[in-house]
Amino acid sequence: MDKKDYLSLYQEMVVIRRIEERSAELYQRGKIGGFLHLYIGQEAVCAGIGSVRQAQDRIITAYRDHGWAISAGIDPKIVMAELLGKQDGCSRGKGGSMHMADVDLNFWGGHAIVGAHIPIAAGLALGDVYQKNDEAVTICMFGDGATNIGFFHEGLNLSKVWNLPVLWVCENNQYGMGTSVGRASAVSEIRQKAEGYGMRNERIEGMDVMNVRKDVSRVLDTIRKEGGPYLLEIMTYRYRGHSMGDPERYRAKEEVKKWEEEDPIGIFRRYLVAEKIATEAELDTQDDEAEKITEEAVQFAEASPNPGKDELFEHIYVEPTPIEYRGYKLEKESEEN
Amino acid sequence: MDKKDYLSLYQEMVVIRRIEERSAELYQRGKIGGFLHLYIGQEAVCAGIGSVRQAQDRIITAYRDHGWAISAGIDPKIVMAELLGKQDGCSRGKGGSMHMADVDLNFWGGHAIVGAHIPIAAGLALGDVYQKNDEAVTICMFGDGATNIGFFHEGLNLSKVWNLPVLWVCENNQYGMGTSVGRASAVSEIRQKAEGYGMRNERIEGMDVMNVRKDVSRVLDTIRKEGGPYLLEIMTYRYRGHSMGDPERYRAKEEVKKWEEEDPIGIFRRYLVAEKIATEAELDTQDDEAEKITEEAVQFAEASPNPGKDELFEHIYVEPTPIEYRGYKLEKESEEN
Amino acid sequence: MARMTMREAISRALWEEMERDESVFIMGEEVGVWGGTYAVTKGFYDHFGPDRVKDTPIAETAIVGGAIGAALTGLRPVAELMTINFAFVAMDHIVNEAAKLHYMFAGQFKLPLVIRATSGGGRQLGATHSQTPDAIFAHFPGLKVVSPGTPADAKGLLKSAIRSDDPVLFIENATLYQVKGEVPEDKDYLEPLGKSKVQREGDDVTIVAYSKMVQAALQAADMLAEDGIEAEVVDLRSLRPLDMDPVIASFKRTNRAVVAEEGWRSFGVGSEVSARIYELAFDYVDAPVKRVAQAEVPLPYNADLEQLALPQVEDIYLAAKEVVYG
Amino acid sequence: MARMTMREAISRALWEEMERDESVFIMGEEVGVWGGTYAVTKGFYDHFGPDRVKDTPIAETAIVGGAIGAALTGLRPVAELMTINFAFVAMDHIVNEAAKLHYMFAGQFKLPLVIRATSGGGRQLGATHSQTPDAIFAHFPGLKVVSPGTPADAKGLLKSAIRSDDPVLFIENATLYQVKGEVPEDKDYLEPLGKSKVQREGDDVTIVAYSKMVQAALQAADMLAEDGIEAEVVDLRSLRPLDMDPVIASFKRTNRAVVAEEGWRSFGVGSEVSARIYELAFDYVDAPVKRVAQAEVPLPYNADLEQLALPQVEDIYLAAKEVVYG
Ligand SMILES: Cc1ncc(C[n+]2csc(CCOP(=O)(O)OP(=O)(O)O)c2C)c(N)n1
Ligand SMILES: Cc1ncc(C[n+]2csc(CCOP(=O)(O)OP(=O)(O)O)c2C)c(N)n1
Ligand SMILES: [Mg+2]
Ligand SMILES: [Mg+2]
Repeated sequence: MDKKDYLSLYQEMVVIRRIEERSAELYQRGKIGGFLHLYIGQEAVCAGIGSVRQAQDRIITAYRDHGWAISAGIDPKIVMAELLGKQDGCSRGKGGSMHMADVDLNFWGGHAIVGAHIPIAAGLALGDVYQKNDEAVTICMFGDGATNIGFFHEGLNLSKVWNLPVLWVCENNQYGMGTSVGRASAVSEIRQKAEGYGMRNERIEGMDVMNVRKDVSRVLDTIRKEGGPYLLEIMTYRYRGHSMGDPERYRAKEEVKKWEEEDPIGIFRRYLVAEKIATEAELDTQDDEAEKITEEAVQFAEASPNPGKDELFEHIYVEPTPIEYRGYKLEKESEEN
Repeated sequence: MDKKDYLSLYQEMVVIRRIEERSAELYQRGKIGGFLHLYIGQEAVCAGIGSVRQAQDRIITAYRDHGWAISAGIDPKIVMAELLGKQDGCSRGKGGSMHMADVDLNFWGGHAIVGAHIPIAAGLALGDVYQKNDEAVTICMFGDGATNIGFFHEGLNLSKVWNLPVLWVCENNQYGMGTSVGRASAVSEIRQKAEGYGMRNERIEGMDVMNVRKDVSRVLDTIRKEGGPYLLEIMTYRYRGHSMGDPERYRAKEEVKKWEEEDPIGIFRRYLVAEKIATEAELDTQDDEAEKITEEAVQFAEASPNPGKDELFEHIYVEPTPIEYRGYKLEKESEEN
Repeated sequence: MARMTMREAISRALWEEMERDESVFIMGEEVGVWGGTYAVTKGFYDHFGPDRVKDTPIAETAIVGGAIGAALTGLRPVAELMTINFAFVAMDHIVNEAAKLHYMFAGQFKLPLVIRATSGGGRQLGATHSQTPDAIFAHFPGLKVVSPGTPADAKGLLKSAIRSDDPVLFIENATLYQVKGEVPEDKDYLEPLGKSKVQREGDDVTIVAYSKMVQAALQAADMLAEDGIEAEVVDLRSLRPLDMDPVIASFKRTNRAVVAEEGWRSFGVGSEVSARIYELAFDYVDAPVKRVAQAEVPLPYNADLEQLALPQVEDIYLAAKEVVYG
Repeated sequence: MARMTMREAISRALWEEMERDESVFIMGEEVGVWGGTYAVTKGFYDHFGPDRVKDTPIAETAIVGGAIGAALTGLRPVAELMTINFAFVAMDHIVNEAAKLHYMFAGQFKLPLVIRATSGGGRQLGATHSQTPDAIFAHFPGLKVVSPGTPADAKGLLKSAIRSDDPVLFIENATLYQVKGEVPEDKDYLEPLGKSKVQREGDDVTIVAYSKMVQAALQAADMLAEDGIEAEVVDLRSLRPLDMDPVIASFKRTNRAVVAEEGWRSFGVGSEVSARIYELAFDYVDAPVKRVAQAEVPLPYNADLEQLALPQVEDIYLAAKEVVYG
């Protein structure tokens, strides 16, 4: 990495943070609807992985996906437009917060059913093996809570039996909604679950982006060299509630505070300064830049048009298919036209 | 165990074997329909567990359940009547081969969807804990193939998180239909899966009923004393096809032969003679007795009436509920009556 | 009688039944410490304790399967699925186990089990989280499917469901939680399962609805009344068993019907009700029965598109006018 | 043309498509070494090898989820679920993922995926293994649901399903595997998805059916012909999209209809077809549409009881006579 890369990695983390903060505001103001799961606190994970994965590596994650969208390369404008449900969003406003994707960037979403994307990830890797895309690794993220669902078991087992090149990443932020790992999982170290599949596994720290980069690139190399799956448990923390309506009765304010002191952006900033890679002033400039990018994203998104009414019936099927029944109102309308 | 117990345990195993052999014949003659999964070769497992479990221990298993039904105490007559779909069957002919149960004997079936009974077993144990039935253990059997389904994961995890008194028994007969363990499971020792739940586990030999008795009673004691779940992998083998229509392309005849030499009935018989617990003549008498019991069971079952037509609409609900739509034919009939 | 929201009514029903009967307990994701994702079980954990208000892992088959097992031992579990969209994860346990065990074992197994789940769209939750697939659960004999449209019914039906010895899928429309109504305070106030109910009387047209569409139908009826059309609103309340008697009685007077549901039209509730109306009252039909339902699309996130897809009060109003005036 | 069983027709379609297109592969339980539990893929493993005929663990969500993922990379997986009763285990992946991904991501995701499963009762497999719940899958927009009634259609429709860029649930009635018929040998013989088809012409009554009930309807039509009643048999072939055109065209001539399905009546296929007939041809109705379907019970093991519950040829025959003579 040269200096430019460091700075852009830093900037990316700040952009992700700012976009989330603005999203929270926009949610309060009713501009964003539905569920909104903020990634604040976990930035080092997506930024770290995003910066070491290769273009042929497929990324797939759960609903806490804004950070992943940005680190996969989706323009924050497009992310914000999706959050606002606009035509310029990556899913044209149909997907919303939980369903960001950009197939051209090899970013496969954004999935709202806990763990359901895990077998799908195994299938992506199967597709690569079948098509002899030898260098490709599928990188699949999921939460600690998701490791208790049957999908996890079936996906991990399949990946091992078929020796599929998957990097399974548990973003262990220590809670699934309001349930701590210890109250939901039989083992307190998620990585131990991989033992049940005879799968290579490791638990790493996830607040320091340099650490994430180092460990993940090593593991990706291993997978590329040796094939087969690998489970990485990355320890992290979410500073905000699970989603916007979280009463947060399940954890103490002090615990959150303690983790906020290990802020991934702060850690990286201190590192860059200590290692003399960048000066405080340079980083301030990045902060300003991030602020600007975020502001532009919001403006872009606000200005983006709503999807047209016809969009409602687009993309139900690839092939032209008669929509034999529409909503009653639309039936009426089409009669009038 | 006194001599009587030994002899009756031996007889039970022979009865199970004979009942299965007769079932196969009756199936060929069209008297038994549907799927028929024979337990031949695995008798030491159900006989061993059945003879050390206590009355308050709940038994629940999959569709390969005839042996379990008999070892739980259901009269072979009643088992055979169920196989023939008769009124006197334990499920009045509604359940068939895969759905034997007798709640009064604490035998909870007989379940045909692979692994679906595993979370149900956790629930049975939860019921005991909730009701402070402190001495009760739920004993849940499943095949090696079933350990790859999500139900297994969710059930085992729950049992550990909630510390439920369940003895999880994997009857590892080395194939799920035509798929050997190695082709379906990430780990070749099923017991290793328990490591993913931090659960006590052990693999034991299952062809020698005395061995099964010894290990299982020890483990049941442990559960009763310490609480919580325990996974036992019991190595066994099925001599016949998965069910009656199995082309058996997946294993060599020699493999089956090799295992047939370790026949659980033969092993037990040799043991009883070697230990001078019984003479060959005494055991021959048991064989004859088993033959007689089987013959009587078949006669009883054949003589048992078919369930009446009204049975069709019995047991849909506990509470009297109007069946607003019946089959067309029945509608007609009831109009005629 | 007390005025309360449907959320309170449901919460009360649960609370009272737990007070009344030790064998009733709750299990599900976030029902305890969190207080229920929709705050229905707020305060329960502190009052009843962790043994009776059980937070589970995210494992829907363990929730429903576990509840089935516990029910078999004689307990009365109320399993919460958060939303009906997650019921698909536990589909096997709902339709293959809960719905069939009693029958398959010829009555030996009893499942006094309630599965609660929220249904419905309109909150911009996207395609996987906004469904109203209630009809498909009603396809399975052995299961009872109940979905109230008013706070009073919510209380009376949930209490009946908990006391019932049969497995009941109890579907709550999340956007109804704020709706207020008069609710009997009697601790033994029960509404019968499998009975439809006339929620408003009228002689000109029959509007058949359930759950959220009952509220919409009542509003549409008010609009129709201003036009001089008196609509009778029949609330199905249960989808299985489906009680057509009040529908047919009404239809034989009005000779015209609209069936309103929030879910998709094809293979939905309106299909069944419409088919049965013709079967049971063919000679009384003066105009084709109209179905009001959701557009046949996975629900989009964008609010405008979503509302375009969802059936509205106005759709019921227009449909009713059409069946009345032809 | 060649005379073959439906099993052979399906097997041929798979074989030919795999020969034609390297991106087509099969995954499922026992599809390989065993040769398919219903022998549909017998010989495939030896010919195409383990990479293209993939035996899976017993893990239905891995089968469907894995196939979805592979499809997203451009492959054309044919995932086999053995029986549709196990589709409930993978329900989330079928209705929440396969049916919705294309829409939710505004067309970015394409799923050229086929899920094959056998449906139907009558083989004494008991309640959990004998269902015909086809209708509930047809409730979900985004999914295509196809179920052939003849060997020729089985071949032509399966080939279309494999070549389709949309997710298709392809339902085969296991008791039809032995049924023989003339099947085109053309390797590009395709039948369109989402198109109903008249399988027998007649002017007196329209019998609407699909899958096994098409065969039953044809037999019933022969019986009716002896009584001087000429029945037109319309085979839906697809449940979603549901093509009513041939049904309505027929009905406008016959003015009488019977809808026959093997599954339960309530919230079934007959409900939808019946409701639509009244909506689309109200003025042509001379007699109430009759639904022939399965009794509303979990299917019992006992053969007599099971047959009592299942719709029979005679039921269709009687229903047709009733709608003709009133
Ligand atoms: C199958 C399913 N069950 C429940 C939910 C509701 N739900 C959404 S997120 C969540 C918690 C997931 O926790 P975790 O996997 O740790 O991810 P995190 O939110 O911490 O990133 C739950 C229970 C869901 N979306 N899908
Ligand atoms: C969910 C589900 N998938 C598939 C099947 C079909 N099936 C029945 S038994 C069986 C094999 C099970 O193997 P195992 O668990 O090892 O038990 P065994 O038959 O060896 O006793 C399969 C695949 C089923 N009944 N349920
Ligand atoms: Mg988490
Ligand atoms: Mg096995």
